[in-house]
Amino acid sequence: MSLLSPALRFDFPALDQHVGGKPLVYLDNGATTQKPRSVIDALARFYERNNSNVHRGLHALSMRATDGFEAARARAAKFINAADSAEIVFTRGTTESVNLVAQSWGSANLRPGDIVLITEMEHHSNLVPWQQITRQTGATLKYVPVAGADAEHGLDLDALEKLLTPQVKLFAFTHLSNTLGILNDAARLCAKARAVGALTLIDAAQSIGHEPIDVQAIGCDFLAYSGHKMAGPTGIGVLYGKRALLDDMPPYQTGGGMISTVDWFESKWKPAPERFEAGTPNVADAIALHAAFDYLDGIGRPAISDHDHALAAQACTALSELPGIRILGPKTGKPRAGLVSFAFAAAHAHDIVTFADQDGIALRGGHHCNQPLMKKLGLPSTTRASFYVYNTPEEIAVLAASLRKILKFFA
Amino acid sequence: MSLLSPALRFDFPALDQHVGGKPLVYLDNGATTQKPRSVIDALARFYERNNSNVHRGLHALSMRATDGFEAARARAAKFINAADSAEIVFTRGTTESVNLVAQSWGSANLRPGDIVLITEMEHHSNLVPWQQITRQTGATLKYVPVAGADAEHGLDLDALEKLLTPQVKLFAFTHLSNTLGILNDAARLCAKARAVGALTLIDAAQSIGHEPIDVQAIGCDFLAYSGHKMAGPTGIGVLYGKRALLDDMPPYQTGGGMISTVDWFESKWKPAPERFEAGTPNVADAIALHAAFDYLDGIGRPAISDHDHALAAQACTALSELPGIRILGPKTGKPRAGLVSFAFAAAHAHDIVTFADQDGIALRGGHHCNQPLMKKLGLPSTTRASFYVYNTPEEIAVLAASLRKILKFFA
Amino acid sequence: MSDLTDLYQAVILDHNKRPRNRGKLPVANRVASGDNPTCGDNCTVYLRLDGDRIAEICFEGAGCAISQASASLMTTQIKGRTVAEAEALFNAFKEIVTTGKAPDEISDLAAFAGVHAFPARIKCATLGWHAALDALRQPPSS
Amino acid sequence: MSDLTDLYQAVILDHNKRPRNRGKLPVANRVASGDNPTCGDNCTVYLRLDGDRIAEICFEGAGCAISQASASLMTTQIKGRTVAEAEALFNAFKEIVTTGKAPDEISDLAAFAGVHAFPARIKCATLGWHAALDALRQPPSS
Ligand SMILES: Cc1ncc(COP(=O)(O)O)c(C=O)c1O
Ligand SMILES: Cc1ncc(COP(=O)(O)O)c(C=O)c1O
Repeated sequence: MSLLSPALRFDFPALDQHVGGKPLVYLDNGATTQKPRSVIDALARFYERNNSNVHRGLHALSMRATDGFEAARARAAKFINAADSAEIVFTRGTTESVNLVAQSWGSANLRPGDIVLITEMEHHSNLVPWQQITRQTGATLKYVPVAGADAEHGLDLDALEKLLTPQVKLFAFTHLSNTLGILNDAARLCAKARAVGALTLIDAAQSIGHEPIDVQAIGCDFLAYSGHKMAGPTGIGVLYGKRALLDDMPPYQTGGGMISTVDWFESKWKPAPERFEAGTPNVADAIALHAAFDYLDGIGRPAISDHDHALAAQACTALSELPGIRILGPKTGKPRAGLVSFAFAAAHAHDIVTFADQDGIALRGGHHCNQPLMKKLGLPSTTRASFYVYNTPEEIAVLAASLRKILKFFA
Repeated sequence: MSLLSPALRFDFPALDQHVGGKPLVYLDNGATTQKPRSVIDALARFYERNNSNVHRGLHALSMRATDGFEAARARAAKFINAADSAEIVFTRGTTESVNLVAQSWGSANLRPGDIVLITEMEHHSNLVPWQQITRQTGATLKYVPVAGADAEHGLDLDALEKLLTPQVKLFAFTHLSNTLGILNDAARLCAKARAVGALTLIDAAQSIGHEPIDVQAIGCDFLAYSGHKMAGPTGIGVLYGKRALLDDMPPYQTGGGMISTVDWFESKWKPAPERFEAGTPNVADAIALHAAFDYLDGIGRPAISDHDHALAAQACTALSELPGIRILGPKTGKPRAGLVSFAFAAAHAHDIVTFADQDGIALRGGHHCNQPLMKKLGLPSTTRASFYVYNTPEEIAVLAASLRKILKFFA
Repeated sequence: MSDLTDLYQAVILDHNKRPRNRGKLPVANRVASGDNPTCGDNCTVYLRLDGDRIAEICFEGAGCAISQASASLMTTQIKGRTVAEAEALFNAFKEIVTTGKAPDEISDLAAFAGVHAFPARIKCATLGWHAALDALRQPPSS
Repeated sequence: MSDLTDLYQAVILDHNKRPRNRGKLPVANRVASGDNPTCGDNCTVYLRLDGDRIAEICFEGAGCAISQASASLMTTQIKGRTVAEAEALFNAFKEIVTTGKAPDEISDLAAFAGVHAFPARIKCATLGWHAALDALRQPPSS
């Protein structure tokens, strides 16, 4: 596993600053990544040259904006190897993408007796929407358990076998757990679900910018992600859905742009993806997301994955020497994706984050939108360090030294 | 009615370009406005310096991002004189704001027998969501008619009196019609609705960047608008709602950020506005919207309104001399807000827009998301010129000359 | 307006002003409509299919010069042709409006070659054709 | 770590390591809980109100040093006081953590003045206080 060139750092203007008098060590990439110059420039350039509304205009700027927006859609399709750009719906982010499927597909397809299966490691954004729609439709929500620390908190695959009955209409799971650092075998999980006739939705929020993803190879029906976690801007994300499914689903939001005809008391919808994009879309951020796809593919996603995994492994090794540390997920030395979350008896996550901030280190502490899982693991909160293309082994050394100092303070 | 300084034009980088060899004359402001340098810079600056996720972080960047996001909310409250920043919910735009109220408030409050009243001049985005929720709940949708051309296509206020019965639970109407150029008397309409106990929702998409708006003086319960139509970025908008109403409404989208506690089968929500902002919000664009509020208030909204109205009046006068023209809305010489839409028997709107584009003029042709109204008026489409702070009387002369040429071509 | 004289060729202006075969066709045994919801353009094609041959054809509708002229020209081109010939002509026409290149043997339809420079208008140019093809593929109406 | 020694004063570290009045209070006639959902911090306050006076008070909970130390210190400060006095103290405390300025007559609570430089932590510092005040305002439990 090899690391990326440290020169990548210079592509990201925000990294070139000091915090608390120390060079910024940004390790909060699980929450949101920094943006390369090319993405910021694409955004500014759109507003400086091509800004216009899309779809309905025939003048030069409007045609340029439409072309740019649709080129972003085609690029998004290519980024995950979707068969057709009509399978790409632009949303605000992962949360909206999941809500869209839960409400649109769920309200049309779920009945009492049906089961929606999710896992105990889901982020609230791939959990609460399923609570809501199962309650609304009378369907049942079930969880694939997360195993104990000995089993490295992986999904309990034996339990999954038993849970996957023909009543399961949809299996929604995270590709990469934002708390555990576990990368689930998405293709295998989808194959199992398909065997009982269940559809699959993958929450790719944490994986999209870090791991190669091919939706056709994985065989999922839906996939959701956010641009801001993959070097893109806030306010834009994607729902991938198989075309036949999307075309059969009722609209989610309604209004301009998604209708084919409107009469006083009746309206007809455009086909997907427009059907699911009511109102003026976030044109500028979609176009900036295009630049993010290009940036990441310029590095190469296998290389990014190697880099992130290598740093996480190094971090695990360095941190495992700290007194009283409890590291979640894969054991030190075992494969793990690009983040590590950990807890100490002696110091609470918030105190650690506040102290680390004084050393210029951006960490995240809390329940990471995994409240029920944290309760199950008996932890009120953890501290998380999450890595991206610009992080370096030197930064891990800074982190380890800072943590050591903090533990002394609270000892 | 006086005009703004033509020097304002230099604040908008996109205006400094040629289209078809001619200087750009951007008259498609009803679709989206151009953005001043200060807004573009605010966006870039956020990503260059302060980019981070909000709310849940304790490190420096996250605190800066949170402060910036919440300052934008407070500024949004001030912009419309809301009593409390908790009354400002950030959405993608007008369409999402209306959908939020229709689904959240509507599903909790509408029953068979209840009436939702809207008007015949609504944009699809303030029409189709009400078709949907009345159908879902068994409530009835009714329309306040638009009067004929003699009555300048205004709302039929006599009919409104009759329609406003105690069964009306909500009256939703546009503040400024995007096709007719009519500015409705929002305070008066809200008072009438209040008299029968109906709530009010104002679609301020067209008015927010053009007219002074004080929600407390108007007395509305909800108000919806988009940032991109008021010099702000795409992908961000606002729902204003009275606090007591918002706090009583069930969530719309669910997921991270809007929950107070999540258990396996039950969750509790934060109060408004967070309750309605599931997932990572569009932080950067909210912060850029802040710059747009400042920019517009720097000019002064009464001055902007004067400027836009004066240009529209000049355009009406100039265009009314064209052979066979039919101008919608207020008669030439009567007060009208900053847009004019018109039709010719001899030339279709799309041909006009295509021809005008060759003269560097950006116009919009079509049904303007008002299909049922256009059908009622017996027009398949109109051409619309809509004005903003940077437009000038010279541009109106360019428009009139171009239209004259086009009419000759098709004569 | 250099590009525009390419787009709005004399043939097109002529068909726009004096549309051929415009109106209802009482003896039609196939009818189909199409619309371009983003524009508000619409077109209804009535035709009488006699065996495999388009014996008569008319259209109605409203829309821009491109859509109306194209529908008008379309009726003159496919009247008397077989279904297969009409489909082949539509394919040739689509080629013309998307690439701007017209084969030598195609005459009047080549007037629409200028459309390729205005991608947003391709839908206008093909509106009538789509309605006609839909009509041809429908089961007979009585 | 200059600011941090302001934030994590000796008093706070001491209360965090050796919390006072920690645990359940079997004789409580008022109980209330608070949590800081964004953090996962929580605090439950048990107290026995004797007429208008806080006769006994205990707390339980988990969270950061600031929230736990603050809850602990709070119990020592309001025990034996009247409801009105407790409310006045809370107001003084809120003033300290938001402005960083402590009136002369207030001693231990002034240790939390450093919190004002960390606005995100104000909620931590007031968590136990909010629970206590909620408990005081509740109808008696039996
Ligand atoms: C009156 C009116 N309402 C609603 C909308 C919809 O706004 P958006 O597309 O930004 O959601 C528009 C603009 O298209 C409008 O003009
Ligand atoms: C695994 C996972 N799912 C979903 C989300 C929600 O993404 P967003 O907040 O961008 O909608 C996140 C990020 O917070 C995440 O880590």
